Amino acid sequence: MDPGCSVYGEKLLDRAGTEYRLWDPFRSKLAACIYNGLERLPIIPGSRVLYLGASTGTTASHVSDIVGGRGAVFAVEPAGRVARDLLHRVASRRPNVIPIMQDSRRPGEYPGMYGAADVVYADIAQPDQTAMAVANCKMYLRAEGSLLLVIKARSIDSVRDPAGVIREETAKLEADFGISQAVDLRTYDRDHSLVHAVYPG
Amino acid sequence: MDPGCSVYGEKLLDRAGTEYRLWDPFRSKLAACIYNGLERLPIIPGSRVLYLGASTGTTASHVSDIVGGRGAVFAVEPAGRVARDLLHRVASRRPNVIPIMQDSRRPGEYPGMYGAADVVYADIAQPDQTAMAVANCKMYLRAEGSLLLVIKARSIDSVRDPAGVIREETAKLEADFGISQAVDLRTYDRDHSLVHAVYPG
Amino acid sequence: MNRVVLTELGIVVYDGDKISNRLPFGSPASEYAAIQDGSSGVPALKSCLRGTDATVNDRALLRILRKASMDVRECSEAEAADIRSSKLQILEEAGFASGEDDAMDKLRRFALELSSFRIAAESQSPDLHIIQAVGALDSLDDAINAAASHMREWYGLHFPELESLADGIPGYAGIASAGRRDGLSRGTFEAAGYDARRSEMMDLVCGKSRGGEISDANLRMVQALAAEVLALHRLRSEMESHIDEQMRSSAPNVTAILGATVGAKLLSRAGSLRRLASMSSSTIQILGAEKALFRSLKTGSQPPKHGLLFQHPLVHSAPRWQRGKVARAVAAKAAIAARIDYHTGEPNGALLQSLEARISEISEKYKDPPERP
Amino acid sequence: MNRVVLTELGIVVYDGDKISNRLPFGSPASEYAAIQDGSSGVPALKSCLRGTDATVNDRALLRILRKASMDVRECSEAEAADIRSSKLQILEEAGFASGEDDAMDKLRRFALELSSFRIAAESQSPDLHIIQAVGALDSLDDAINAAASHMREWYGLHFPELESLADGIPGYAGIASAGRRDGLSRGTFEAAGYDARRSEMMDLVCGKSRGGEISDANLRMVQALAAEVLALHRLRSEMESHIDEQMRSSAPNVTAILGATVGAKLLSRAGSLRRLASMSSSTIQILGAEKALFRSLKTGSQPPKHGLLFQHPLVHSAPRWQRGKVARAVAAKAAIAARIDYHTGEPNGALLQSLEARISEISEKYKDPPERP
Repeated sequence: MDPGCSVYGEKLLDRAGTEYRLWDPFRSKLAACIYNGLERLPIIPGSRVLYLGASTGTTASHVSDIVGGRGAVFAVEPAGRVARDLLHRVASRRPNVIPIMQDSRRPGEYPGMYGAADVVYADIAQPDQTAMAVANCKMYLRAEGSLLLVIKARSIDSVRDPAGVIREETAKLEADFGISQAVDLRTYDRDHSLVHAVYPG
Repeated sequence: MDPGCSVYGEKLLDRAGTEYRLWDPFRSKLAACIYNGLERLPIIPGSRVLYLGASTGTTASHVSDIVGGRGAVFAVEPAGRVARDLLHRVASRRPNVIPIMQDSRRPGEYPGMYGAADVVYADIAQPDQTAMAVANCKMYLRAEGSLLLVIKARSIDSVRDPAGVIREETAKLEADFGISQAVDLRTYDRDHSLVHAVYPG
Repeated sequence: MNRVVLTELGIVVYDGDKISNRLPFGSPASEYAAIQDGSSGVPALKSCLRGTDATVNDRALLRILRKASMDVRECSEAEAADIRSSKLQILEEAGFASGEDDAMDKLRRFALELSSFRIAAESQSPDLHIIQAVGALDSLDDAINAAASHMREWYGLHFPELESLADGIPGYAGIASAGRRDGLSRGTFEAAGYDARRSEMMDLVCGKSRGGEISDANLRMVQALAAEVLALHRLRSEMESHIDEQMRSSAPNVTAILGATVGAKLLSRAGSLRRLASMSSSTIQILGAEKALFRSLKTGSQPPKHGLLFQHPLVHSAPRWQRGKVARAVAAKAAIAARIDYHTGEPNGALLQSLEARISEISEKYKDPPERP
Repeated sequence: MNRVVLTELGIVVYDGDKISNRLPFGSPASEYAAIQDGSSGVPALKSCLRGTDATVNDRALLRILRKASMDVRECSEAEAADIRSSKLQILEEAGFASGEDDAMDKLRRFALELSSFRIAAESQSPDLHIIQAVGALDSLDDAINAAASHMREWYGLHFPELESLADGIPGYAGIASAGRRDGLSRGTFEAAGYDARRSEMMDLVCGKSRGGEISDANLRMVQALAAEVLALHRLRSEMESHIDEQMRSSAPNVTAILGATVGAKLLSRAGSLRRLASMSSSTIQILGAEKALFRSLKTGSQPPKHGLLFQHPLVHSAPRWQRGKVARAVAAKAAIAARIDYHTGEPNGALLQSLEARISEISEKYKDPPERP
């Protein structure tokens, strides 16, 4: 979506006249998840993705490439230095990225957001990350839409056994979602998992 | 020789009205040598000792105690911060210590030195330490006097095997001295030996 | 019943299902932001609504209208959801955009501009400046200690006896600035801040000093170094006062519970007031002890009882066996204090009282050390 | 033939075995020291010896008498040994002491006083001051870098775009001192030392900056910090010039071979010029690489080829395979240079020439890299 521009130092390749960007699983958890066997990626061309915790936009830029011109990435990150990079290096250069400088705990206050999302992608390192993601889904995720939730064990409880933490967080989703798959991001990120859950609506 | 005053933090003990000072083998190589089995200590009450490399006076103060009021310690150390401590904390407080602020390579220029020495004690960390000690002995050591020479392997050659260095230095003495004993200062000082050699005169 | 709908591109007023008023924004991001921070008066909207009651979908706009004594209340969650899902149609209906594509385009441009404002506003946030000041303070301390140590050693070549007599950095620097020994008098020492007795001792040793002479060139450099030490020392004091002032003004509750210094350091470790306010009290308790924490996780040993919080007088002056409990109590109140400061900034006296009560409780209940097993 | 005997307490002149003149010292240590450093004229002795020849037991006294064109030569080693062993009797005979005990007592007091003088004199030795300056220089560098880093981050909240454009510490500090963005102009940037093109770019981004506002209080602190950075920078330059000057004057040969900076660092590592002068050339070669040396001794790997010496342009700009040889050559000349500087302080141009010749030789002989095995 932004030819000629490398967002985080990734390699740009030209194949048969089209530019491709190398997607680094050590830099992007979504790539790591795919490498580690995600069965179905719900993000497709045309998808409208609500991205909580977009950070400097590394993964968001790849999502932008996938969803293409008919899709949209609503990138949520609180105002700050990190958000500044997201704004200058990704959002302002890609017509399908809408930056929303806000805390993900306040989904009712997302200026620039409109309509429902097909996918909510949440990568927030906070103790209450799961509750936050669920609240956003209830407000914006369409029926049969997907939640891709990154669970970082140490942010939730730095002392407990990670596997236990991940099980517990996944259990919190069962009330409202159908758990499709949980992928361990080992090799690329220690004590992280990405859970794909489907929202019945 | 200086009651009530601790030179380097050593403990002062009172036994039957006389003050004694604890002689620490980790701080004083002469003490270490005695601990490690020196058979005969040529320093006795009344000895006149030429002490090359007296440093801050730790060992010199104990030698001063041993030789007592009828003995003398000619403490040689080049002018500098270390010599300042020797002067203020040991020499000025002990009537039997004569400070000589000079490089041991210039034995002809020891203002304050007089007569011959019964013992030359040399603890100088220099590559030419042995030659230095021998020159001083030839000028000041009386016949049948003793040389107590500390050999620090690393100062002489920092790369060679220490045992070999010590053997070689000891060999340099054989031309002019009878080797009485060589004591390894292990446990207290690594790669150091103290050689007791007797000067025929 | 009127329905006031604030959108990114303007305000729409509905009478039932019909649009009764449309108030587009000339500069959408600026005007929207002005409503969010309460600085806008929305006069046009107020005259539309005169004498009627209305529901409003945005809390900031609601506050502005309420302040003007208008009869308004928040719309229902159902209505808010409806607005969210039909945003594009509303914008087209209201004439703020020519069609859905145009609406999406305008919304994105709005988002870019508002984001830019918010980032700028965030970077003037007082807590960020406090964090900068704390970092600068630490570096100043390092610089002062290093420079003072060189100054003492260097001037000490000339006047070694001063080392043990002149404690304190500005005092020594004051003397060294004054030049050679032979130019120093009791007055110099007293001017440097030492009392009469100490000054007399210094004067005595000065006359009998065994230090060496110092050349003009070297003396000049030592005096320049001493002057620099004094300048750094002054700047450090100013920086500390500045931090104290700023903490009291922008984080009054954190300052009340932790004191300006410890509070500023915790703020610095957290990265911002927002982040500190989102931390659990157990995280705050060990902020600063991360190494010890990870070591305890690796080796299975006891986790640390306190991090930066140890610097709090209540914690380090408590008897050893009470410290963990005291740290926990302080951390709990600090977490609440941070949230109050982040959300409202209003001082709350009850917090400190409640903490003091808890500390007394701990010191009573655990008066005696635990028995050794 | 007269025999002149310099003792600690005075000068004795023997005619054969009889004492023909006795010249006691009023202040033994001072007068003895004055003879050693050549500042004494010994007029009384000179008149005693007028028209006669004599042997003298002390080289410093010999030099003084020779300068006055007196016919004197050094006494034999046998006589010197005799004087040393009968010192106490000589002192008693000459009436400088009342008996052997008195002589010993006076000698000790002499030794204490002379030692005090020598320590004082040593602490004014220029090399010690240079070492202090080198230490201060390093600390100043650390302080400047830390303070400048905070200054950039702090002012960067207000004017973030300046970070990538304003390289160099005094330049950035000059701009930050000037205050808020809206007060900056092309003139400010040029005054801070940037060229016309760069200043124009800065002016451009300044107008469109996305940084936040900065309060008066915070701005004041940032400006104070920037001012301090500039002051430290100035002091650093002065310190560097001072070291350069001092090195040229008190260690001209070391300076010629190593340059003032590397020379001063080696001096600092050695602890004094005396110590540097007593080091072997292989020790000098690896001064500064002690960690690497001990590691190689432990693990049996190759010892380091160079320590601080790597900072010498001749060493680090040589091709990799020549560096060990170059370092060895430089170290060899540096060792000689240190000895000359310690003993005479006279510059010796041949040293540098000889080093340059050797370097050319190395670069010719080993022009090509060694073949890989």
